[in-house]
Amino acid sequence: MIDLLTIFVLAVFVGFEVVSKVSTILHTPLMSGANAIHGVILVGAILITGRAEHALEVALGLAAVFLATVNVVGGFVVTDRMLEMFKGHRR
Amino acid sequence: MIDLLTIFVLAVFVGFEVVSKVSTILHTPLMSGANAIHGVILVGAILITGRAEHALEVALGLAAVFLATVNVVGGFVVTDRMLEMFKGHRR
Amino acid sequence: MITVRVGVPAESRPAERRVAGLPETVTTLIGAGLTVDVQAGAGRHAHASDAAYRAAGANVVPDHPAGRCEVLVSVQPPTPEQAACLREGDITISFLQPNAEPELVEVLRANGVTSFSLDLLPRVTRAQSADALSSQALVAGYRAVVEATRRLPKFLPMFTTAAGTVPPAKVLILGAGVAGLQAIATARRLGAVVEAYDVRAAAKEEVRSLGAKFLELDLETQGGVYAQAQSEEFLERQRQLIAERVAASDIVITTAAVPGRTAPVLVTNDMLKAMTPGSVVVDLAAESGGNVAASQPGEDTWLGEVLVVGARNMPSTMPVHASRLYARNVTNLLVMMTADGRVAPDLDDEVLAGCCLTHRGELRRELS
Amino acid sequence: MITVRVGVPAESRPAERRVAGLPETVTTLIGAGLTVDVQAGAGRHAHASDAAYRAAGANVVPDHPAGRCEVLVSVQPPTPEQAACLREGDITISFLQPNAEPELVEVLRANGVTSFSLDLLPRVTRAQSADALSSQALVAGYRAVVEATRRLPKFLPMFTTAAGTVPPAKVLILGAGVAGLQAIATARRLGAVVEAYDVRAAAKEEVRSLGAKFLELDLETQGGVYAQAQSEEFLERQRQLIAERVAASDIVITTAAVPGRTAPVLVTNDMLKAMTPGSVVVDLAAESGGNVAASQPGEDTWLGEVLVVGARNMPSTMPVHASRLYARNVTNLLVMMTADGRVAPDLDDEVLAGCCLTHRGELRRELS
Amino acid sequence: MSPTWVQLAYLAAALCFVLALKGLSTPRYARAGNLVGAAGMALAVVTAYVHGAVHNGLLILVAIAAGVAVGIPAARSVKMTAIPQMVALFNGVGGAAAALVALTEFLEVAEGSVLFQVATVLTVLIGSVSFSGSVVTFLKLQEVMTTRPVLLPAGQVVGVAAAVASALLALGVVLTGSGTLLVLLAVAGLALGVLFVLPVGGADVPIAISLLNAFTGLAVAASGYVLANTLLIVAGTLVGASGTILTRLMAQAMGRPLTNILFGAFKTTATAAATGEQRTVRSGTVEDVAILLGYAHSVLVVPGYGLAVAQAQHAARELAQLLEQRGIDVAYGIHPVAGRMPGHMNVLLAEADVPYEHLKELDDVNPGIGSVDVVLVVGANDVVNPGARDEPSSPIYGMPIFDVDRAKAVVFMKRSMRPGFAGVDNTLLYNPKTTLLFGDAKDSLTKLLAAVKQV
Amino acid sequence: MSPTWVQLAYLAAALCFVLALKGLSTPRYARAGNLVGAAGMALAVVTAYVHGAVHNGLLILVAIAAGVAVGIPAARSVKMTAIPQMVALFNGVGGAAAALVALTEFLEVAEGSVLFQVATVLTVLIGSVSFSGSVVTFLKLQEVMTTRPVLLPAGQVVGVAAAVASALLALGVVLTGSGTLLVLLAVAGLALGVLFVLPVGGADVPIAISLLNAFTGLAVAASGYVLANTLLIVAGTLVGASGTILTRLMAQAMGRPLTNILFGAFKTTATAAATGEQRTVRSGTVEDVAILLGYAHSVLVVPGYGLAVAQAQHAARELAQLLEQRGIDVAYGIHPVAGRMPGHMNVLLAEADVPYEHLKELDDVNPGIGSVDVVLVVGANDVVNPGARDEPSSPIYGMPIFDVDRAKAVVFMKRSMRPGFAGVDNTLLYNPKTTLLFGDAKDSLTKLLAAVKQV
Ligand SMILES: NC(=O)c1ccc[n+]([C@@H]2O[C@H](COP(=O)([O-])OP(=O)(O)OC[C@H]3O[C@@H](n4cnc5c(N)ncnc54)[C@H](OP(=O)(O)O)[C@@H]3O)[C@@H](O)[C@H]2O)c1
Ligand SMILES: NC(=O)c1ccc[n+]([C@@H]2O[C@H](COP(=O)([O-])OP(=O)(O)OC[C@H]3O[C@@H](n4cnc5c(N)ncnc54)[C@H](OP(=O)(O)O)[C@@H]3O)[C@@H](O)[C@H]2O)c1
Ligand SMILES: NC(=O)c1ccc[n+]([C@@H]2O[C@H](COP(=O)([O-])OP(=O)(O)OC[C@H]3O[C@@H](n4cnc5c(N)ncnc54)[C@H](O)[C@@H]3O)[C@@H](O)[C@H]2O)c1
Ligand SMILES: NC(=O)c1ccc[n+]([C@@H]2O[C@H](COP(=O)([O-])OP(=O)(O)OC[C@H]3O[C@@H](n4cnc5c(N)ncnc54)[C@H](O)[C@@H]3O)[C@@H](O)[C@H]2O)c1
Repeated sequence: MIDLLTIFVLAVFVGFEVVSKVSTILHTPLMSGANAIHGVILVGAILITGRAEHALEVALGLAAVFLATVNVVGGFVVTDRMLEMFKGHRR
Repeated sequence: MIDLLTIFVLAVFVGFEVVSKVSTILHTPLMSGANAIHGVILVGAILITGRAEHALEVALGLAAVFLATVNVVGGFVVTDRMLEMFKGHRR
Repeated sequence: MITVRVGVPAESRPAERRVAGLPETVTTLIGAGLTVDVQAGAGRHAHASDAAYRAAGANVVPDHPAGRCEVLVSVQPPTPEQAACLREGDITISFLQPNAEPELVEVLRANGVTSFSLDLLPRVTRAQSADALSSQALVAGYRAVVEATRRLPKFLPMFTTAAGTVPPAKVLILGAGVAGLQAIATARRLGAVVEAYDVRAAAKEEVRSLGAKFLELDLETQGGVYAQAQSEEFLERQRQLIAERVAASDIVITTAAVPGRTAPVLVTNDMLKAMTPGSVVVDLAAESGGNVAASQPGEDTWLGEVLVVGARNMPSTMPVHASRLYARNVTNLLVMMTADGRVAPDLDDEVLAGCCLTHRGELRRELS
Repeated sequence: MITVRVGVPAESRPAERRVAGLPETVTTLIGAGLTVDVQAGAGRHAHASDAAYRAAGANVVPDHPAGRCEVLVSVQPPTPEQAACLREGDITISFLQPNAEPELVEVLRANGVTSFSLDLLPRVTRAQSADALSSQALVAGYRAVVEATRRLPKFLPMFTTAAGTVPPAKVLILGAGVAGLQAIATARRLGAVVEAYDVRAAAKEEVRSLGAKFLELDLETQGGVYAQAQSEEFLERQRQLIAERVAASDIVITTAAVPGRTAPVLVTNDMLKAMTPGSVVVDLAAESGGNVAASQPGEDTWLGEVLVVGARNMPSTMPVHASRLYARNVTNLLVMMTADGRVAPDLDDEVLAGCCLTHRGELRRELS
Repeated sequence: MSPTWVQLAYLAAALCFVLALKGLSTPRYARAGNLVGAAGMALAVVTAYVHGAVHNGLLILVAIAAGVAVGIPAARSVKMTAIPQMVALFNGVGGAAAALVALTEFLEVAEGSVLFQVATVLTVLIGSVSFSGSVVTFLKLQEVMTTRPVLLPAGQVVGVAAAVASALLALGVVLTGSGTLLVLLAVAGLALGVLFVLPVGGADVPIAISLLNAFTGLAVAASGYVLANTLLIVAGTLVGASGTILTRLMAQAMGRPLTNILFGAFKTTATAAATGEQRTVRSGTVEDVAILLGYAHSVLVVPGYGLAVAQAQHAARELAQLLEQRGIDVAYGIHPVAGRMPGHMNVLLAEADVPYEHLKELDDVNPGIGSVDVVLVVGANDVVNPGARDEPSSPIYGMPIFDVDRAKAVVFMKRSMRPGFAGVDNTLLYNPKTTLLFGDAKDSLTKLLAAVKQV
Repeated sequence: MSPTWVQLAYLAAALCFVLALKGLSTPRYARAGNLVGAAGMALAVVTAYVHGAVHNGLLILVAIAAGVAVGIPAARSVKMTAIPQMVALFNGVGGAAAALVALTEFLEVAEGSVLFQVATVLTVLIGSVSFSGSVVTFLKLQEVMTTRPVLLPAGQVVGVAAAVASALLALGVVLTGSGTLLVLLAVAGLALGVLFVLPVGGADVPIAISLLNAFTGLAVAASGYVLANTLLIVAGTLVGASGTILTRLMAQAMGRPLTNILFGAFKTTATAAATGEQRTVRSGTVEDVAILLGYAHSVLVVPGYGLAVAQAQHAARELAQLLEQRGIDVAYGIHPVAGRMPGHMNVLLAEADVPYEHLKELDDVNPGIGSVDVVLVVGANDVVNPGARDEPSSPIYGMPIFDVDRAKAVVFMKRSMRPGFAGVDNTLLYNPKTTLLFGDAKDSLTKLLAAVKQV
């Protein structure tokens, strides 16, 4: 558990540091990208559904899988669209 | 073990990120400060000496404790001296 | 339809080197459907040859065009004799200076001439393109500095050299209207240290907007507002301030005119005596009475070792561009009253009404 | 010990308004242990009164001090008559212009006078504080622009106004030595668009260092090096380039002198004819033969509608500061040869040797 | 414990996420970063499926397919302007998913440690707050409901009550392990989310979304504790941390302290906008303008008297030069009567060494002004007032102006809403194309210079 | 497994280390960072002692006391100029300690997993490389041995041989678990370290130290695996990672690719310095100069012809203004013959609107020049050449100069080592007080402006 805590603390630092110098223009894409990443809950959803046995659990789990998938794919696609403006621009 | 690996990877990131924008004038103090930090091997030295039983082990351990202590205290003190120029200056 | 004929005379008054029309404005007028007669030699000082006028489409005529054209545009007003040739309904545009020329005004009125004076043009936004007072003040302000610089036996800019350092000249501008502001800008360009003074409230910011120092009378203390502009204390404090700054200056340029009135005397002979020998004072208001007691229009006067330059028709010292700006102003005003080749001033229009002096036998302004 | 006496005459040559000593340099000389005699009225054009000289410690003497002082410092050289009064061993410092004054030089030599000419001062680093050619060229370059500006019937700066836009004047400077560079700087300050030309290799960078455009002859193509400076092709290309740029300019200022020789003619009458009417040409080299074919020293000449100003003693048009710089130069040179109140020029010194013309009856330079 | 290969795959995925965030922080690598993130996600999902979908494999596939079928078209078809609300929605469903996962796990696991229960409670609570909050922001942005701050009567009291109820319920779950209480907690969370977002006003909604995004990240991290899954912990924490920082940065960029946005319930900060009667003006930040400029192809600077007052000529020239160095076309529009004397602008710009060729007049500029990306009005006012062109009743009617209202965007630098010399109100200030940058022109330009360098 | 409180204490210490590094990266928080690091260290050591010193407690205390007794005076008394070699030494003993720890643990533990053995091998190897390498760098910097690159005959062959031997020994330890082999490995590591540092030349030694520092960090991290101690892993990794980045940054700042330094064995990159015969010049980076300026109290700008050539007058004024805004006194020293015409600098600075009051002449400046913190020589040369004052044989002897060599520090901006107008070499360039900033003056000033804003 302490190891997980260590991981948590380090991840907090990484999260802070990585983002701390972002330019204003990237605020929204970055938010959207981060949004897609927390769609990783899909992994959790798959895992619980994968071992669920009662119908209720399966139903809840499948709902979670569905929602998380929407989060993941929607998130990445929308982010990519936002970032199209950086394509082929000078600098 | 994988947790330790995760910790390692995250620590690498933190190490990279934290330092990546340092200004030239701080290169030497930063190196020196980092140098003091790896003196944390003192902890390891204490631990092994604390459970050592054979004379050889004790001797080696004590040598390690001694050397690590030199690293730690010397490192921090020297760093502080280097940083004196930043003391009491405006801003 | 017979086209309307615009006449541009060669200026005949002394010291006048400008002209009210140039080949480029001839083109504009012809474009507006008018015909233009230019008196031979009209552009000689402005380096516009008769050939150039002809090339632009004008008729070059040998004599003063008064009486042979419907519109007469000039810089100086016609003489009473020339005005006598004008017919009822003819239009004339010039700097009429009505207060100085009551006789001429009477001729114009009596003949039923519609006369416009650029002196009287309302300074509203819409009239700016015809504002000859501004455009000529621009020239005057610039030239005042050029003339002062030429007469100053010193540098304007600072120089640090192997033979020692020459400090920058100190220039004082009194009156920060259009001419004063331009004088500030020009002197600053040449590297002088410039300060200026004016009674107008907005002048302070305007002077500073050119990077110069504004001189303030420390009178705010009395209840937070400036003292009455004409109060005795105000005038006394103003005198003190000016005396002190004049004494410290290498060049003084005065531009403080009060429209339609005699200019106030701001610089007395006593003040001049306190100046460093070799200093130069240019009085742009010399013709309207003078801001400098010692100034004579058109003359350089030595007062001790201080040179006082009384300006006379300063814009005429730079006739090409002064004429260019003036001709465009006049043309813009004329175009404003022209539609379809007919010149029909609408005297309900605030701008035209403002600068119309006589119309159909009526004098539309009080003279003073 | 009798102190050495330095004499400062009132300049007597025509058009000379400078003076070789001012109250401030009198103070310096007295500080160096010398005595100073100043001829009455010497500083009148430089606005330095006899009283001021006296206050600084000088003796004001009624006559030319030649023969009554050991050192004679002046701007223009003494006349042969004045020089005849000088005694053996006396020292004189001035712009001797030896080539123009063979008679004077002979008198100086014959009398055993030690004469220094500031024309000949070596332009090494150490001599800079005495370099009167530089300091006076500074004045000349600045004044050339002032005089041209005054005569130009147009603005130098650009103005966007309600009466239209006036474009900036185009100024061409030929010869970018000290005077030329200063002319560039002054014209740029006034807002003109400036371009310049010079044959010196370093001039290109120097011109650009003032923000002006340098005109280049496109001759590099031939093997990567410039054509021989005097080759026919070079001269022809130079003529073409100058003709083209002269025609496009409102003001041309020429400063191209070749030390000790007649100035090259750079601007021909044909070139002038292509200029816009009203343009102004100032020839600073007019006195040494002229860079402009039509120029006459000290005169304004109209060539068609182009005004050609032949400069004559340009620094004298600004006597206060020109005198200040010159007086300091002379004083610096004099102090260089003074120790403990004794004036003893060490002719092994490169600087003094370089500008010494006659000494102990010897002529130390070839005249041409 | 999962097998090593699974853990390694998760670690690799976590690494991808870090790199993704890093990439997304620099314009040049932003797209690549997003792709790396997607790749990491694919790896993680496939691993989870192969290793963890012991049962219900097909159902899971179907659910995933459904999610893809919904998510991709939604993301593809949404209009650029509607993207923020889309992001809000995606964020909401993520939060919901996290809550569901924790709930399900809670049901599956008979008895957990205290830590497990705490983590579960947190996941469910934060997940539901994030979900309902996101839905409300979506509705606001979509203008289904008002964008203005909604202040419920006694809103604060209700809010505090809901918070206290949630806390009690959470405690209850941890103490009793009751599933019912957990469901109630979820409901309380939903209510909290709504209450939290309702008072946030229009312009601040994106900041709220960003905060909710960080919340979802935390919920995911907490669910990682629930499932003892390192990947979820790392990824969730990354998003939580970076989202928090990002929220702060966004609030700073808009010049609004975070607390104001969330709890200030809009104490209408009496800005200059208030003087503009009913008409609204849009005032921007230096960063906004910097980006506008940084990505423009052509910029027109229109200086006026304010440039002179501020003596901002040097700053203006510096900015223009910087833009030029980036390949942007820059020109200065010099109006015949800008300033207070003829040629006022000429004098100033010559002093700042602006090349004459860059100075353009009315006739040079107006015909092509439609293709100018950004007009920077620096302390000018009357000379760009469309009233002079359009309103015959205006005292300045008839004066020619720069038709900057026809350009693509206008940035207006002045200190206040006060009119210029002519004393006439300027309709350009209220034009939706216009961004106001209040402050002394020199100040603003200097800041802008620094900001553009960072774009 | 250690008890939870111990682990938490370790975690707190690790956190302190992260914060320490973060602090050390910004001037403002550098000192605080160092203190935080020291606090973390104290926490960690006390924890380790209380929890882990089951035996030999007193001996350990004595060893620590001895270490303190040696370390503190050494660190206190060392001269500022000798600090780099001190750091090298501290680094070396750290590496040795790590090797010893791993060795001892290896002896204590009868049988370990493969991972344990790999970690041990790495710790011992890297630790000894770091130790011997550091000792050599110390000797070089202390000038006990030559600072020039030492190229052993067949050095490369020997190096490769040592590396191969180490690899084989390492494999042997892992396969056989033999303590003897491990000791041999340590010896091989010592040899490797020496071979590694010998070819590094004088100026590059600090970079080598930084790299060895990173190595020690890695050794500590590896020892963390040996002891299964998270703190050692985290702290060691932090140092390893940051040290690596730092090494790269340092190499970049000196304009030398890392590989060149380490393996290039000095293919004398023909820099400008080479033209200065034996004398060395110190060229700095824009950041160095920015910090110098940012922490100065008074700055004198001495412009010369180069300022004019670069047309850098505006940039110079901007920089000066920025410094003034920070409360730094700024003046311009105008030399009578700076530039190429009388008053050249006046013209330029007036154009840039530098107030006349800021222009100082020789006599204003020289008397007080000793108290000027930084002189910024912008494209001037002859006018600050001490030869004009000190060397009667110099062609410019006798010209008055700005005695900038008497100021506390000089920054020289020019494009090359070429002399000025007079064609005379300038001894000021080789003055140890002088930092050269090569490049076009306008460029350099512009960059400096940006850099100062970030200080
Ligand atoms: N050129 C001439 O010859 C002449 C002569 C006389 C009159 N005029 C008249 O002057 C006007 C010129 O138009 P314009 O557009 O140049 O000027 P304007 O209409 O007077 O507008 C100037 C604007 O600058 C702003 N400002 C003032 N100080 C500032 C500062 N320090 N920083 C930022 N903004 C500042 C003011 O707004 P805030 O107060 O909100 O900052 C004001 O709105 C015309 O109406 C013209 O007719 C011209
Ligand atoms: N003022 C006068 O009247 C006058 C007249 C004639 C001669 N002089 C002589 O000129 C000299 C003036 O001294 P100074 O110190 O001003 O100039 P300087 O000694 O000529 O030195 C100028 C320096 O500027 C550097 N430089 C040139 N272009 C540059 C650029 N774009 N960016 C950065 N640096 C640049 C050059 O070095 P790099 O090439 O390495 O960049 C050079 O070392 C004196 O020797 C004086 O006697 C003066
Ligand atoms: N509406 C427009 O677009 C427009 C156009 C041009 C000028 N103007 C304004 O008209 C005003 C006057 O311009 P002008 O140049 O024709 O003025 P002017 O020639 O009538 O007077 C020159 C200046 O002298 C000042 N003055 C008068 N008495 C003085 C005294 N005793 N001491 C000191 N100063 C004194 C005046 O205040 C004025 O500024 C200015 O404010 C100018 O901005 C407006
Ligand atoms: N050593 C010093 O400190 C010092 C001091 C002052 C001047 N100088 C140098 O002396 C040089 C000459 O200065 P000056 O003003 O006395 O020169 P000058 O008056 O003798 O000549 C003026 C300029 O005209 C140019 N010129 C000559 N013939 C020309 C032609 N046919 N076409 C075009 N240009 C022509 C010359 O190259 C020169 O630049 C300059 O380089 C100046 O920098 C050096």
